[in-house]
Amino acid sequence: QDGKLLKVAGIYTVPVEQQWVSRIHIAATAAQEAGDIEYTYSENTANTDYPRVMREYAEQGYDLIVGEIFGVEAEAREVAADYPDVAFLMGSSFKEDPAVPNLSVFDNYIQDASYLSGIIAGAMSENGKIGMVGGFPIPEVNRLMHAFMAGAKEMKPDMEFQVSFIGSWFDPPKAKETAYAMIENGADLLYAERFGVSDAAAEKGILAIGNVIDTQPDYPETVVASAIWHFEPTLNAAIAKVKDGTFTAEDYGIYSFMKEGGCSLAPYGTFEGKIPQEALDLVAEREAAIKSGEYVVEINDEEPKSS
Amino acid sequence: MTALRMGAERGDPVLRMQGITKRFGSVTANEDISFSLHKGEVIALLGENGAGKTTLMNILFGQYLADEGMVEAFGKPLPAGAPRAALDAGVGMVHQHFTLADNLTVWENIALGTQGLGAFSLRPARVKDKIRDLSARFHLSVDPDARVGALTVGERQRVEILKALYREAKVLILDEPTAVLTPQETDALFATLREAISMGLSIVFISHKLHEVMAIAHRVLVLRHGRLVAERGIGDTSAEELASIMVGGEVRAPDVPAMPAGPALLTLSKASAGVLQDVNLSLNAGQITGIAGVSGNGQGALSDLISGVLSLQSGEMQIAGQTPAQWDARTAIAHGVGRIPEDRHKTGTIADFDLTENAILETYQTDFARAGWMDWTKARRHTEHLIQTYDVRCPGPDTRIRLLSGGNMQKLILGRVLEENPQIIVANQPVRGLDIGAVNYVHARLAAARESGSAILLISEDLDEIMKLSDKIHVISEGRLSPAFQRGALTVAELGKWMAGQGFAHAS
Amino acid sequence: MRLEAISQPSVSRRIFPPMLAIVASFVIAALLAQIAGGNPFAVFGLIFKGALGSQFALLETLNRATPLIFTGLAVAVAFRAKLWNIGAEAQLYAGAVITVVLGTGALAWPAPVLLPTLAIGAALAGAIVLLIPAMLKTRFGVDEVVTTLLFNFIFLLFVSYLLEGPLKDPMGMGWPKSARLIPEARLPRIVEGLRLHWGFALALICAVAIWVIDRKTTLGFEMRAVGQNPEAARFAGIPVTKVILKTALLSGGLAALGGFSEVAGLKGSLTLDLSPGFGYTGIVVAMLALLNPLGVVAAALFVAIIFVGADSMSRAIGVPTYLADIMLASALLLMVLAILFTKFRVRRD
Amino acid sequence: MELLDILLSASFWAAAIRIASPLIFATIGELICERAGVLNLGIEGIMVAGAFAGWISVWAGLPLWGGVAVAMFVGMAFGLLHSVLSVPFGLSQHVVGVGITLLATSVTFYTYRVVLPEVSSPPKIEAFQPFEIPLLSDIPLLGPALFSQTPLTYAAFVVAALTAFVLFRTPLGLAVRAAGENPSAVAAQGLSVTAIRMGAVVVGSGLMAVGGAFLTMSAFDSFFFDMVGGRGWICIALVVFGAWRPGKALLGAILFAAFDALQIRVQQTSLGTVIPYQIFLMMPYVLSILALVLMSRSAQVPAALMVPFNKGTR
Ligand SMILES: Nc1ncnc2c1ncn2[C@@H]1O[C@H](COP(=O)(O)OP(=O)(O)OP(=O)(O)O)[C@@H](O)[C@H]1O
Ligand SMILES: Nc1ncnc2c1ncn2[C@@H]1O[C@H](COP(=O)(O)OP(=O)(O)OP(=O)(O)O)[C@@H](O)[C@H]1O
Ligand SMILES: [Mg+2]
Ligand SMILES: [Mg+2]
Repeated sequence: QDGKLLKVAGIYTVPVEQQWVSRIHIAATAAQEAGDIEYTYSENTANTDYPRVMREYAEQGYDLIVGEIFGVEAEAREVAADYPDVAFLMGSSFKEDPAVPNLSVFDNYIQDASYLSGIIAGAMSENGKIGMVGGFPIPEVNRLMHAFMAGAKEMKPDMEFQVSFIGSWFDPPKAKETAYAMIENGADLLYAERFGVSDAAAEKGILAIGNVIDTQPDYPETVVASAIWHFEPTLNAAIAKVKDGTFTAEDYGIYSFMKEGGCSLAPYGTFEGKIPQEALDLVAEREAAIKSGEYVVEINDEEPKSS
Repeated sequence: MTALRMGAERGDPVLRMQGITKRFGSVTANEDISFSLHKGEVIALLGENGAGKTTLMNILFGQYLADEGMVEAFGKPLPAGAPRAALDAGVGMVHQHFTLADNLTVWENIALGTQGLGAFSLRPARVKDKIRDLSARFHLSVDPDARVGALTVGERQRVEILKALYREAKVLILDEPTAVLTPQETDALFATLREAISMGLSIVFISHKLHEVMAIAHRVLVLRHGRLVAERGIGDTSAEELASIMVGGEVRAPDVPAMPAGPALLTLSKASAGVLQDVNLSLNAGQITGIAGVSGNGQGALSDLISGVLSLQSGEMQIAGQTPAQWDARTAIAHGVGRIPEDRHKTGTIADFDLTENAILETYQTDFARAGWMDWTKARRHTEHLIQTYDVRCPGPDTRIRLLSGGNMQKLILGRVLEENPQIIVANQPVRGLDIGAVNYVHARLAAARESGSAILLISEDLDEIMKLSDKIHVISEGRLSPAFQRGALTVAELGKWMAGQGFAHAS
Repeated sequence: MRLEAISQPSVSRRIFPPMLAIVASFVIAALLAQIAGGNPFAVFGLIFKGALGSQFALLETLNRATPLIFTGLAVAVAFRAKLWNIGAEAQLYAGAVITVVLGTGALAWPAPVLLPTLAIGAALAGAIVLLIPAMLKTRFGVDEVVTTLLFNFIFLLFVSYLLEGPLKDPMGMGWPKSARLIPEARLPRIVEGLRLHWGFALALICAVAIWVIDRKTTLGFEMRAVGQNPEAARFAGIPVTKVILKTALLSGGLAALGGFSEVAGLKGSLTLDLSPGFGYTGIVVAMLALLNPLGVVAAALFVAIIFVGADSMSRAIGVPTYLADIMLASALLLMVLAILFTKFRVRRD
Repeated sequence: MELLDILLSASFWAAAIRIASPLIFATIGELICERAGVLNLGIEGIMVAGAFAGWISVWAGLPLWGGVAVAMFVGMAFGLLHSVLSVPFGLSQHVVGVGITLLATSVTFYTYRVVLPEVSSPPKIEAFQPFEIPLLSDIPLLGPALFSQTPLTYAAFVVAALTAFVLFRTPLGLAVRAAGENPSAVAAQGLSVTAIRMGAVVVGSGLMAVGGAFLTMSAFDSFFFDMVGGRGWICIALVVFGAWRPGKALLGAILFAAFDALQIRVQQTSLGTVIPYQIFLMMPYVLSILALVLMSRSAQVPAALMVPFNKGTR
């Protein structure tokens, strides 16, 4: 679409502060700043309104619509079918459907990075007790928790895990309370799936591992490592395909894999030199193996339980 | 009484209303009314229901804003529409409908608004001391720590008066204070008022009971349709004259001669329910059975029991010789029991329903519906018929009943009951708060129902009413019922003894 | 200050205040749009266009209004009888739950049999959910404002449990959502290709039915009597407790039909975010309608138009879409005030 | 950890008090409104507005207590709007309340997005820190639970005590209670029902907003959408639970919070692996209803709650 900027719209069911969505938002904003696209978005859109908003953007002539259709899978596909000229790139737990060639799916498959962050956690936990606080046990959360747990067990096979879900995406005070309770119960390292967990760790002087976003700058003494998601490969691939007219139904999940640069372990930063070499070695070894395809981190979407 | 009369000295008026006019939409409630009140004087305000008495007093007290005219207290004009200013000027008002908070204590109700809102303490001890002091001085015995909700009507009245006295009111306005009082309580109230007058207070007194007016007032003002139509010194008039001025024509109380007993339509034997204990009662066709007694002695339970809203704990009730299998409001109505409840506002009617809906409240299912569908045309026709037959003055059957005066509300209830040709009628305080015209009308209707063979239970605290209408009389006291006395068998004094519970002592 | 009823409000008196309320809420929206850097003058036209400007927009608006009619009716019915049902949200979910329990294959019946069964089942479930607080009220005197409110939380957690447990779609990739309804359990669309479905028609039918019940049946008479004055109603022989319980059944059933309509008409499956607060908005809709069942339809449309229009407008001029909620809230508050002024005037005393 | 161990640990009670603090502010605020006869369903939205206002003003440079004051002021502004509509105009308290919640929430979110358009994680402030009261905090069990909290928690207790004092010991409190019992009684004693009710709603709303601010300035140190998460509705239940008495309401809030703290801990015991987590989350609500059933008979509802007062109509 020669010379004209690609028009991209984001539709999110939560505010853009939410970790998962923030990665999409940041990637799109960056693409806009780089001059690749023109970007606008609607946040906190209820699922009831979601298909309508999709249609509105489609009617307004947007070329690519990005978002999350976990709660409106079927309706979203209907909308896409009605607007065959618009490309839809949607977070979804389902696979692409050849019958709707203009809708592709993605999710944050960052289990690779989570697994590596688990290895570090396993090395840094002294007493072998790790606490994990999640929002809801949905697949993308479960998956990362399992990968993390698998990583931690690499270092301490009899590692104990405490798992809690707070029933909310946005209740930092509650997440913090839950984290406190885990610390009381002996955890010396926390997996910070939600905002609020690292705060409790920081206050009580224990360690935490970040998830999806890099939170070390906010908690330099606390967050050892973070498994971060990079939405850029996913978005850039889609933009390129829309531009050259090859956009078709695909699963973009792999663009979140470490191989594709879709996820990474954040730099150790303040913890440089404080992590046991043994763990660093294993991380380096596994990272290489993952990238080369020799090692595949297991994807397990079941709800994790305390051990 | 003469001593009291002498208390009325002339001099500068303590209170003056000048040219008061008040309109509510198209209704002129008060038109160019002027009068003044002097120190130690009692003025009675008379008038039919809806004549404008309460409105006038609400203007005086600052709760309504007059369209024209002004109010002066102790020579200074009162700012319009400010109860606070009226209170500060020494005007106290006991409203027709009490203004007490049931869940607060007596002393809290009295202290409310008397202290600066910035104060750090209510000083309960001081408040209570002052209340006890006033209670003693004015014969207004009441426990300052009691919760108002637990008090009898008479006690609440005392609290209302104490509220005014506590603020050292110089002028007391009493809007129908006796409508809800027993004769004993009324006597006590009068004693208090005399005490007040002797201390130099002035009083405006509203009542529909002419003998009370004659007993306590120095001067009488009569309102009709919002206008002041007559002013009389008490010595220059009579109850009969006042009644006819009020109504604008001659007033005749119905003559109700005693009748012999027909068959018993309802009997209670050793019935206990609520506070009632071992009550024996027989309601006979063609007779009015009167229940005399101080309120709160079981009248409510007795009428509720027969009305079907209270069930028997022990003993037996028979209707026309049969014991009904179950007993609730619907069954009672089906068995031909007509019920005139004590409180027409709370129990008798639904204020925001129109006349039609209120008229069919008890019979909508049996007479005005088929298979669950309402027949509103029929209901309306029925209501129009009631309005005509029972002389209910109202704009029409679609009027919300809250807009009717008490008398007209009562006529509708009367119609609702009588139109079903009830075998048995329970009339609990049927004329409370009504003007003389309405009182006579209700009495005449009850007498007519008796004539056509109904058995009527008349519950009243007004001994005159009981003695005038009843063929036989029971006295109720602490849930027990005296034996029946034929009309005229007992003197008022003897009745009083029974009411005080004396006869029962050796009866049991 | 005193409010005085106007006995015969003039036509202008009845029209002018509501108009002013709408204009005022547009002005508020325009000012806020300006603050956020949008073009304030585009506001009016864009709201109109977004809510009513095309067939698509119009049908979307009707769609948004549909669940609000159900919850609005549920609240109106209950509030008329002074049963303060704040729990339409829970009852709506109850209806949705039954719809997916029976409609995902458990009953493999043809649509003409299955759909009514689902609707009745849903209504019963909602009725039972409200029956519990109603019985706590009649039996123990527990305040139903609180119990129905708390039930919203409890029931939503229960739904969450169901969606992660017994009702979880085995084909749902682990996401907490129910299986999809079988085609026979779907309410057909009124216009092919657009989302408006027969749930909307059902809502209208319910509104008329409630109006008829209210005006023409003994039950309606009893419910109003109990609501206005339970003591007088009891004295007159109306079985007050029974009537309260019947009211609860009706109210809960209506809200639950909203859940049925959303799932069978719109979503096809149940997720935890089925309702963005329809139960609470239903309260506003009902009160805006002065508890009149037919008024509920108008009020629900009003709410939907403002919301859909303002939502679309805010997107079009590029300001945060929270503006839509602000506009809805201010329009609601101004409108209830305006309705007051069609009937009362302010006097000094 | 065994149940008994949990219940006997100071940290558990410290958590309960911490979780209860925002609830105490907001419950007392609601209680004041209801005592005067106004059901304030705006509570949820006012808490959101307070949470945002307090936090953003500290972020903008105000001292912490300055932020609390701003939050309170914003809450009072919404309270004023509520009271104008619900008191002199006598509009349905249900509509006004739900409307205020919607308005306060959306205005807050809108302002947030206009002020902070480009952040992906909201800025943090230096929040209130726990402050150990000398000597008292050394008492075993009680000390760490009660006396090692942030200043706002202490303030919550002071507010509850002060409210109880004002309501039951001062002429002002008597007037407020009477306005909720029978407004005609207040008017007949020369006081303005309108002024009293409006004042109560304004002050009560201010406290609700402080409850919200607790979340962003004491329980946490930044603001998120939806972080109030239904706490306001809980407070409405707590007022009833507390039978409209500040002391009982305070206990109710602590009890509710204790159940919350308990469910967090029990989720991590062996029970947590067999029982769905939703059951734990339900526990505080279910127990509240049970408690209401048990004590419903004794509760004394303000008789004029939700009844608008209009002079001259009847
Ligand atoms: N608030 C009001 N609004 C409209 N009209 C009113 C109002 N109050 C009184 N009225 C009108 O004023 C007239 C006088 O009423 P008011 O209450 O003063 O009568 P009253 O003499 O006290 O009667 P009663 O003996 O029954 O107490 C009534 O007929 C009524 O039409
Ligand atoms: N708000 C009002 N609007 C219209 N009319 C009113 C209003 N308030 C009172 N009235 C009128 O005032 C008159 C008297 O009212 P009031 O309350 O004094 O009745 P009442 O006859 O004394 O009844 P009761 O003694 O049983 O209370 C009635 O005719 C009634 O229509
Ligand atoms: Mg009067
Ligand atoms: Mg009267």
